Amino acid sequence: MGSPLRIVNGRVYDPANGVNGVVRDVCVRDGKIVDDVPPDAKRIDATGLVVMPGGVDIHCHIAGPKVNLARKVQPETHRDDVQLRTRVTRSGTGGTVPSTFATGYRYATLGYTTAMEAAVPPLGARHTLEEFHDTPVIDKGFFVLVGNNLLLYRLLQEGRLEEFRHALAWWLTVTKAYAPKLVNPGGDEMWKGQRNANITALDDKIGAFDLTPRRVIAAFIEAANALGLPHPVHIHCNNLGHTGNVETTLETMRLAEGRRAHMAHIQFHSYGAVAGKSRSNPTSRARDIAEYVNTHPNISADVGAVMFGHSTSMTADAPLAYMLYRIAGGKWVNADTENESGCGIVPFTYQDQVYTNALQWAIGLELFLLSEDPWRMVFSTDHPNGGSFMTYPRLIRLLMDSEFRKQQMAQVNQKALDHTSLRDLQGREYSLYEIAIITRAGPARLLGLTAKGHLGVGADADITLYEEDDDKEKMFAAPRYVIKDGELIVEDHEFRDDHGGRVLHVAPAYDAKIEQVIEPFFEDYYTIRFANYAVDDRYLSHHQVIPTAAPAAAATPAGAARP
Amino acid sequence: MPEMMTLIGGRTSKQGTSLTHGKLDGEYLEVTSTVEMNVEDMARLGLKNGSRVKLRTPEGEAVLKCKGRETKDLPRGILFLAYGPLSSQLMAGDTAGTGMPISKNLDVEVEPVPDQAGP
Amino acid sequence: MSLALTLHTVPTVPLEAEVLSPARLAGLSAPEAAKLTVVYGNQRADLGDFFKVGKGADGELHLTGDLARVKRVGMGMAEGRIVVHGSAGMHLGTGMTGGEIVVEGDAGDWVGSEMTGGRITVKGNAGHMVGSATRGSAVGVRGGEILIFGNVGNEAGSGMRRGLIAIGGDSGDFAGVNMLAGTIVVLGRLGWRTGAGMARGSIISMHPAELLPTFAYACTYSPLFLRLCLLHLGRLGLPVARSQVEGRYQRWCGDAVELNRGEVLLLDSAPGA
Amino acid sequence: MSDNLKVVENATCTFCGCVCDDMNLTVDVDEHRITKAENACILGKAWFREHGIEQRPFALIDGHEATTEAGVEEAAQILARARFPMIYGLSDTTCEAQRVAVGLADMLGGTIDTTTSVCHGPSGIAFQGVGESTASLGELKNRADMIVFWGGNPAEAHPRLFSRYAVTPKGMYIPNGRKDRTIVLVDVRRTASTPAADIFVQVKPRSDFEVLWALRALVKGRKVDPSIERRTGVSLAVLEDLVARMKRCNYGAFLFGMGLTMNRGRHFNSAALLALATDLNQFTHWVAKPVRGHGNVTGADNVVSWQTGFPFGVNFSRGYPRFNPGEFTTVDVLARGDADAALIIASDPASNFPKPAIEHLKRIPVIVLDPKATLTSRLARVAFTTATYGINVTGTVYRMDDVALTLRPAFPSPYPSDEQVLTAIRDRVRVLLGGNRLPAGAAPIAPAVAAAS
Repeated sequence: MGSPLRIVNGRVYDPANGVNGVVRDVCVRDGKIVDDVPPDAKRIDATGLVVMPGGVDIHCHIAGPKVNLARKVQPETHRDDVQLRTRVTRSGTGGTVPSTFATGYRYATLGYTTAMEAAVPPLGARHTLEEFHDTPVIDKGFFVLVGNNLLLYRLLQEGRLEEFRHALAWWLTVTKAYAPKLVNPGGDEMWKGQRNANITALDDKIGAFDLTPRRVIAAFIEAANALGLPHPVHIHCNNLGHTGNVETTLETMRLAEGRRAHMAHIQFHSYGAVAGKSRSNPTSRARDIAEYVNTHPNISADVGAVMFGHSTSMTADAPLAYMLYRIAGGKWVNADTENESGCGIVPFTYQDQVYTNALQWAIGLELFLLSEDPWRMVFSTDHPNGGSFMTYPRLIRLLMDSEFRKQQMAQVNQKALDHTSLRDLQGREYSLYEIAIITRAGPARLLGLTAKGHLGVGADADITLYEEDDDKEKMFAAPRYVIKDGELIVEDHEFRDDHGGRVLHVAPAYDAKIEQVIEPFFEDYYTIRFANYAVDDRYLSHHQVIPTAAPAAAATPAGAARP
Repeated sequence: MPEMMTLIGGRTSKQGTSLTHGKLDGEYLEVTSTVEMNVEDMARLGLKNGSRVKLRTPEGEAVLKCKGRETKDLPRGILFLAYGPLSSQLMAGDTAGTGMPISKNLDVEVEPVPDQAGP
Repeated sequence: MSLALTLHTVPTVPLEAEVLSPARLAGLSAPEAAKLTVVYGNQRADLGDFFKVGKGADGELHLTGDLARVKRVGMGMAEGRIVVHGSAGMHLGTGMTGGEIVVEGDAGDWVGSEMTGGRITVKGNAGHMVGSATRGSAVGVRGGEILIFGNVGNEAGSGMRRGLIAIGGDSGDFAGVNMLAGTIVVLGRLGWRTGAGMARGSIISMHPAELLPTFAYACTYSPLFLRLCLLHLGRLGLPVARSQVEGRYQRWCGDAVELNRGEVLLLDSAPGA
Repeated sequence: MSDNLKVVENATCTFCGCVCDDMNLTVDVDEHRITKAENACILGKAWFREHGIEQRPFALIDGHEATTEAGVEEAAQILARARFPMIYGLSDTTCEAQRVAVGLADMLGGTIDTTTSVCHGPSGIAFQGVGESTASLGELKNRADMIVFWGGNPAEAHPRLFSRYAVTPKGMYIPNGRKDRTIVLVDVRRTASTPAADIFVQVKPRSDFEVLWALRALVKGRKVDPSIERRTGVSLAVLEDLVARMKRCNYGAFLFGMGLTMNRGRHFNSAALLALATDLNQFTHWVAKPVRGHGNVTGADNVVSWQTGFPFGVNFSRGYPRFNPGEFTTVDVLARGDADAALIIASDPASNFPKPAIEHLKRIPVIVLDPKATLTSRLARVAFTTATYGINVTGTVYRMDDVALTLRPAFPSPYPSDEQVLTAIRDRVRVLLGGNRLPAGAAPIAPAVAAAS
């Protein structure tokens, strides 16, 4: 875990502990933040440097079956964006879907030390953990796809709610997942079973099931809260990307009825329609979304901002990917996972002169600028869907530097801006303190990672030291030092050491009898034996189980606890 | 007088089961050194089951035993051979920028080998 | 810039020598040029470990020897002229934007792949993927000219968007596959499946060919652009016959699986044509 | 047979890409033999039955018996010296071993390739060009009411593809199993698989591309000339009927074999089929799957892809991964004489590569890891005997549909695993080189482009 270390004289931003740009020392020992270290401890002179906890990415796509398909399908994007090996680190390739080693090292060189893969079918859990093994430096976990799970549907359809909850806990535990994830609930059954159809509204019937998305979503919110998970159900709403989807999004949030729920990449769900036109271009309804989130402390969201340039749309929302393929042409990957999920992948380029793309870019910024609680509207581009994580420094600059934002706004499709309120928000600029909230403290708190996102005593010693610079993009693109678990990984912008990182997962308790319900379903409908399904601990060389709360405590929204 | 035929390489379950004995085992070598040929072609060339034929490509040549297949199963002019050391002898190293040598549908010259010529 | 390099040691594993490019050698003395870095397998080496560097007579880069295992000659070059007195290895002139390369002997695979300008002339044969897109990319050559006097392998001009590829001999399979636009002239015979998936563009051959079922015969005519194109190729030394310049061509439209705006023109051999 | 028997339930068979995980193995513990493999097909039964512990040397160096340690030292010396070391094979070993092999290639600045390049490598290239609509095998079992087998002979090469996954099993929306499906088989000859089909379409050799292209045109409503029959042996009427059925079904699936990839046209044959499946999705749900041969060739694709971004044929000589089939694939590297050393893991190129490639293998120092003696191990400078994955050692394997499984070994082997030998070689090479070999080249020619620009 490295020798004791004292970081001297840095300007510290630690919002979780109310520290706002105070010059002070930070001490590290055995991988943790401590009060003090002996005088002979190694020192880093941080004079003139900004000290923050390591970044925490609450929603990205970095490992697992669909990510690997997305990698494989784009050799042309790896060719000119390479990661050279050093004496101590492995080589790799980049593009919007980097190789595992490049992913870990690049996150580290942005000052990020934790990232959550946001969509893994249970059947892909083992694969995902294998990739995590080869994703260096960062700690990581994954959200497991349960919103189109046919056994859970059956239990729900038959009203067996207690078994439903135990089955959900079983799935989280045996796949070593971090949180339950819903993606376009009901959509897969329509896509795979109904000739590539899709869900259009919360009250649609889901294929052959006597269920609606409304009932499915409500049941998962209920169950996840009852289980006291550190992160609640993580929801990718129906109708992503469709004109007028804001109504679906608002209705979905209302379904929570005061219970915790996290809305993924909410930018993609904030679109209105021109009044009176059913098939119009989308418009921005960021104000309605922001207002709802601002006034409902049980709800949290990550933005899913769009950045211009290359992206890869990769999603468990297969009908959406097909729609994008019909727009973009080129390559299309679809991958169905038995009883559990769908998946689609389309390389996509966001262009500043294209109306819809410019609108999406603007809505992302609007949501940030309209947010009144940075703890609950946190940073993401839904990497690599809205843009690569390598664009984070630029997005930070857009939030911190209104002059820069104005220049950028001048270069995009102006008609799109006409349908947003972005021009009215010029006065708003994020401070370093707020950036530290939306990229670190906030995501850590929403994830229930009590040892992450802050620099208080006992926290994981994941620390980033940036050189202060007026150009915030430059500042956040290359921290001078990155410390992971107390070890100096990056020093003077160069790798000094390699590091494995941990897998973070939950293990909620369940009644073992639930296996007697699940096993017969496997015998009938899976092509893998029940006995071979659960992922065993050998896939977790370094890991940490994040405890679930007592069910009663789950009722208190974490975001509301400390405004 | 050699004649041109099309050689299809492939796998068979017998080759597969013999493979697990080990590739230096007699059964595997037996399976991979027997070429299947249309019975009408065989009759025309004066070949019987177990007769030996020489196959030749610009790359190399191989002597194999032949075995008859009915026309409905294997059309005239087509040969089938399980992959192995002998099919290798006939394949070219050029992959045309793909990594894959052509191993199905090779144009091969087929020539009966007189019985006394064999070991 | 005026250097002549002679291969004195034939590499036994691939040698990557993109430094063999006019701009990289410009202004260097012979000893300086000999110290340039090449990649020999997995290790660095000096250009001088393989080439004797002497002064050239003119402003060109002259390479002499069997460079079959020397890759990337003229890769990415933007100006100047390279003459290879011998054969060249893979990736000759890949991604070049301007200037000229002449190879007296044969060239390996990926000649001029994804180039955007300039001209490559190979007097002998070239390998596969002449002027092609690399794997995964939809777009190959975006401009410039590639002239191969001999035969070429498969996938010449794959994904081509603009420019001219002319082949004096025969082409392999899938010439002009997935072509977006541009022109490919094959004076010899076409291989199989020419123009598969082409959206736009023209592929010309002087011999009859069986095309894919998704190409449809349209008419027989004498297109003006082709006359000009062939005269141009004749001036560059390709053996273009008068009968070809003045000939009538069957126009086949395709590929119907794609946009169907491409064409394959086959010299009509009918008497009196 | 001894009386000391045990049963290993739910074991996984790694003979072919089906990777069936429902084997119940009866193991004779004293004799180190599997006496019964319940649920195994004919290939699986042979695989399990024949893998006992053979009396072989741990290692051979130049044909002389040696210890594993001595073999490791010799192998590490060879690899550390080489300028263009080629690492190949890997489809019949665990992902854990594959992972170490890629790392070794990276450390050396070598080239790594797997048997994919001579199997469905062309399908991998096709995938990079057009993408793919695909599915896990359970979707075929549960939903597929039309399945088209193209250019393969599953009855002999993947017997349980028919019985466990695709043809006869009952599924959620296929309650009557075989009766609820239309099975089509396309091949150049009748095989043991033909009787399983409702419709057999016999194409002339080397005309698969034309047939697929015509089908694509028909799906898109374009005209196809009746001369298609003369060229391919398949009439326009048959093609039109097929297209009508394809559009009518609820969930269709193509399963295609090496009749497409090893044939003239190679990746374009695969691409045509993948594109056809994509085209059909405008009408109803269609997926396509390459049927993979070796037990963990799919794992090799996955491991090489996540570590490098590319699925096979990857070169590290400039300090970062590069991919170029034809340049960095094994047949080419050997046939051209580029490699100056080779490390072969669980594969036998000397018995199935083209002749010029085998000739070069005989000229360079070769290191082989294999549980059995092969033609390749016979020509090796260093030949290690290793334990058999899935029988003696655990680890991870991927089914042809990318589903990962953990192996349940039946009995231990005195020999080390591939992973152990490779790890020992890697650790020794690291000492010899003083860490990873520093990149030989400077930065890539094209300036590194930020992903977002």
